[in-house]
Amino acid sequence: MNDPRMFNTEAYFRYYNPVLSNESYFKYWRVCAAMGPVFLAAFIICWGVLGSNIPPIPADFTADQLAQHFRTNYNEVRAGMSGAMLFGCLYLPWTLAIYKVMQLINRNENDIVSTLQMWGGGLTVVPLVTSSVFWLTGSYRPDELDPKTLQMLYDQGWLLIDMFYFITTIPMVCIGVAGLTDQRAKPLFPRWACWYSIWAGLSFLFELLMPFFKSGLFARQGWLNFWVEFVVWFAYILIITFFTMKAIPRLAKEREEMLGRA
Amino acid sequence: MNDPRMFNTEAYFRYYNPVLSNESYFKYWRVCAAMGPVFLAAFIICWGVLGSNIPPIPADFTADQLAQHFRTNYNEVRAGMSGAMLFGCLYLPWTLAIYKVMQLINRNENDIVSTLQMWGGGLTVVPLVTSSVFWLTGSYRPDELDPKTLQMLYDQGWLLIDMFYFITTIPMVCIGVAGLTDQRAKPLFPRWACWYSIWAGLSFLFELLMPFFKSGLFARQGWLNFWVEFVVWFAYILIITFFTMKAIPRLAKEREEMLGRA
Amino acid sequence: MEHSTAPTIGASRDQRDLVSGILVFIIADLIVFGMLFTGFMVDRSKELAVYNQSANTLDYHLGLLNLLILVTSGLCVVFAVTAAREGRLTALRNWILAAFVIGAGFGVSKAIEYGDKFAHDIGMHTNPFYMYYFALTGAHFLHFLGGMGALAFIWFYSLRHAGAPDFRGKIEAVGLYWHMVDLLWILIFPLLYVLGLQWQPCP
Amino acid sequence: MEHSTAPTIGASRDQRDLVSGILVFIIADLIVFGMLFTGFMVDRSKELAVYNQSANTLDYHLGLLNLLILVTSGLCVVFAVTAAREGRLTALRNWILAAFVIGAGFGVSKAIEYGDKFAHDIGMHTNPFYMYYFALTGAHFLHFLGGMGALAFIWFYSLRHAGAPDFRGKIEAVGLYWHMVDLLWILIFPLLYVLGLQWQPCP
Repeated sequence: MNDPRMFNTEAYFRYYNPVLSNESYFKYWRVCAAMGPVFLAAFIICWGVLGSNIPPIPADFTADQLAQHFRTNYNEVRAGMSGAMLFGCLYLPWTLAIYKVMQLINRNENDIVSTLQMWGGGLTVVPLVTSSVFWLTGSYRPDELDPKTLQMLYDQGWLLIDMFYFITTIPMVCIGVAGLTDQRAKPLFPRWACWYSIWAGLSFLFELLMPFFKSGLFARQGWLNFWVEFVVWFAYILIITFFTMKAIPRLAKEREEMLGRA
Repeated sequence: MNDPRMFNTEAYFRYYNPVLSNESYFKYWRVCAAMGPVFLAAFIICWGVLGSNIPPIPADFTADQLAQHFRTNYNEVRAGMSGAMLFGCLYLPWTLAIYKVMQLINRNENDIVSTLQMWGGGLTVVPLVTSSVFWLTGSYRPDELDPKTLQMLYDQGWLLIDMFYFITTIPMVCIGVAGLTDQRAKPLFPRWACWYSIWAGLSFLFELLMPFFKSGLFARQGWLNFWVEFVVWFAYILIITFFTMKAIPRLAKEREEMLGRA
Repeated sequence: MEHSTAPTIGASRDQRDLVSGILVFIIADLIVFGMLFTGFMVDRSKELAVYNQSANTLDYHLGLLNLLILVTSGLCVVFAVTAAREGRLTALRNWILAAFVIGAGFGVSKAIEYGDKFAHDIGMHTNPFYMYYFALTGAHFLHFLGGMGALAFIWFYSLRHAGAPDFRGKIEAVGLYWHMVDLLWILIFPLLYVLGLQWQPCP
Repeated sequence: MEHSTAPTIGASRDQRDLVSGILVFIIADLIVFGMLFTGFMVDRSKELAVYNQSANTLDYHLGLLNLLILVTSGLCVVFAVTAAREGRLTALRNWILAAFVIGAGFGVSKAIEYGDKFAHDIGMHTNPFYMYYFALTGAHFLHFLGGMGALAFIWFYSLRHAGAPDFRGKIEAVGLYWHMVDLLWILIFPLLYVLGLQWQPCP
């Protein structure tokens, strides 16, 4: 540390950027990180409750039962999907806040995993938002559409959001891997959170079985592929937000010390 | 070369980064590059063979013929699309490896083309994965869906994957353009590979005619718009992976020499 | 940057407590497997005949063989970890190699078993028992593959980095993981293979 | 960074062998056009009457005019490249300008021809002959536009960089490309315009 060359120069300029005050340096970081829980709350309300996706309409319902739902609750679904498509985009700023913190975890690492995290998280917006449009389409003219068409649209929304999981697995694994390289005495992301993140990402592989079942634990409404996997994902969002938030003041203090003695 | 100012400062810090050992600097590069062939093999098996997309079901099949296919092979299609949606995401790390190499091709060039490559390649994940959901939906309830609906779903998957080609053309042209600016006596990407990449990207323009035809060379199953274009794309993936892999140890050696005389 | 006390980011962790970290992974895994086992028992109680009948079609000799393979392989890893603690490098490597080679037998036996099922057109959709059968053994198989990868990794890693301060943590983490693979089979075996045998209780 | 022999990345390529590089582009293009020509001939043999009848509706005078235009324009480029080799800068620029202006005639004639077809409601779907007609001449037209862009580029480029060491390579690459555009028309013209005329052989 006594030798300036000890800095990874990339990280060096990330930290030691004397023109930027600490305030400017960390500006917007917290706002972006806070978008994670905002997204989660809004998504649970809009997509989950209003859109009747928590719990999902079972895959073994008949087309008529499903049509009944759309024809009764079309206004709730419209509102829910409009909200889900709006708030789903907040996954992006949240991802960016994590990216910023990840870049400073370990100055002896290159930025491959943080970049992959940003891309995977950014592209997660695609299934979150585009799957909603299928449900929204069903609720737009529920009386004119055939029950089988409504069923197809509802299926398609679920197949898209469930089966595009791997783009979300990539950032989850990346956060874990990057966090584990942390050399601090007290790491920014504790080891347990890193391992949880990796495990949670890999646990999504159970979704591979989802298209094969209409009922049981692997179906979209099944206890494993719905309740366990979505709770695991929601918990991941909260845990990572919490430690990202806690990391920001610590990084600010580190930088201040560094600037002070430069 | 004898004047340090001869370095583009950005490139200077990319290379001359004394804290990072060469091992750390190039960590994960090879793994990411290897995801290209992994993606290709998995995509051919899952999307192509299991999903009956190599060769495609002809566009001039009747709806009943197409429905027959879905109603017989639904389990293969489900498995294939589940795999395609997982492995399609590997286009992202592969793109990142190329991006890293491209940044070091020519230190007197800015990073516009490499950044465009990253964005185009990253967004290529979208058509690769989302088109699969249409085929998956068709295979989810093949007996309940109308043959015309199955036909529409199958058409839509093909129209999406074929007609979103330009997002893949952008990185192909960018790799070629960046590779041609290489000042090395033996360029990282040989000139022929660069010109092939540019040509291959532009050759996708034939897809412009795909929506107009149900049979013949321009249809989705046509010899030009399917066999030629997909082989051209697959070959591009292999060629670029090969030279990316070969570039990494050369860049490592260059960097070592540079650090040695710093 | 003159002489100064290093800020926190400079402090290197000598003990990378991989072990306590990987426990989270293992516990999360065991919770989900525990849920699957419970789901199996609950669903089984509803259709006892189907489950028992299907279970009888499984070859419990193969299941038992797999149990022995994994326990033996797990034992080799125990010896490897002990050797690592005592600094006996060659012994460590040989025990890891033994664990890997014996473990490979599990892959062979599983391939035979799956091949036999597919040859009889038995799949996940045959009945609920087989859904659980393929889900549990399949998920376990993926864990097994991960474990084999970890054994291979630690063997190659020991060639160059056996002296590194974090090596002990790494090998213990791999050992713990391998014991979990082992333990899961100890739970899967009686549930899938033995319960259905409907042994009569001794008089 | 004291005086030192430059490492490989510093070595500047005096001869940027653009020429050999662009040959890959040209060869790939010719392969695909070759496939299209073969496809045309194969499909034509199945419906000879339709193809010949449609071919007779084309104005082969326009096709021949286009041939002359492109060959003349190509000749100007040959003179331009020669001038570049001999260092005659003004001549070079004038020849490029001539190639461009003459080449522009091809665009005019093609616009007239396409306009006439559309006015008669003839499109790609009229029959297989017209599918090939529009595909081949359309793909060729895109190549022509690219070539015109390249001519314009090299003319402006010569204003400032004619002395650059890589200028020769660039102008030769442009020349090669323009000859390909030329050559393609020499192949397209007989296939589309002439074959259908069904000239009787001389007695």
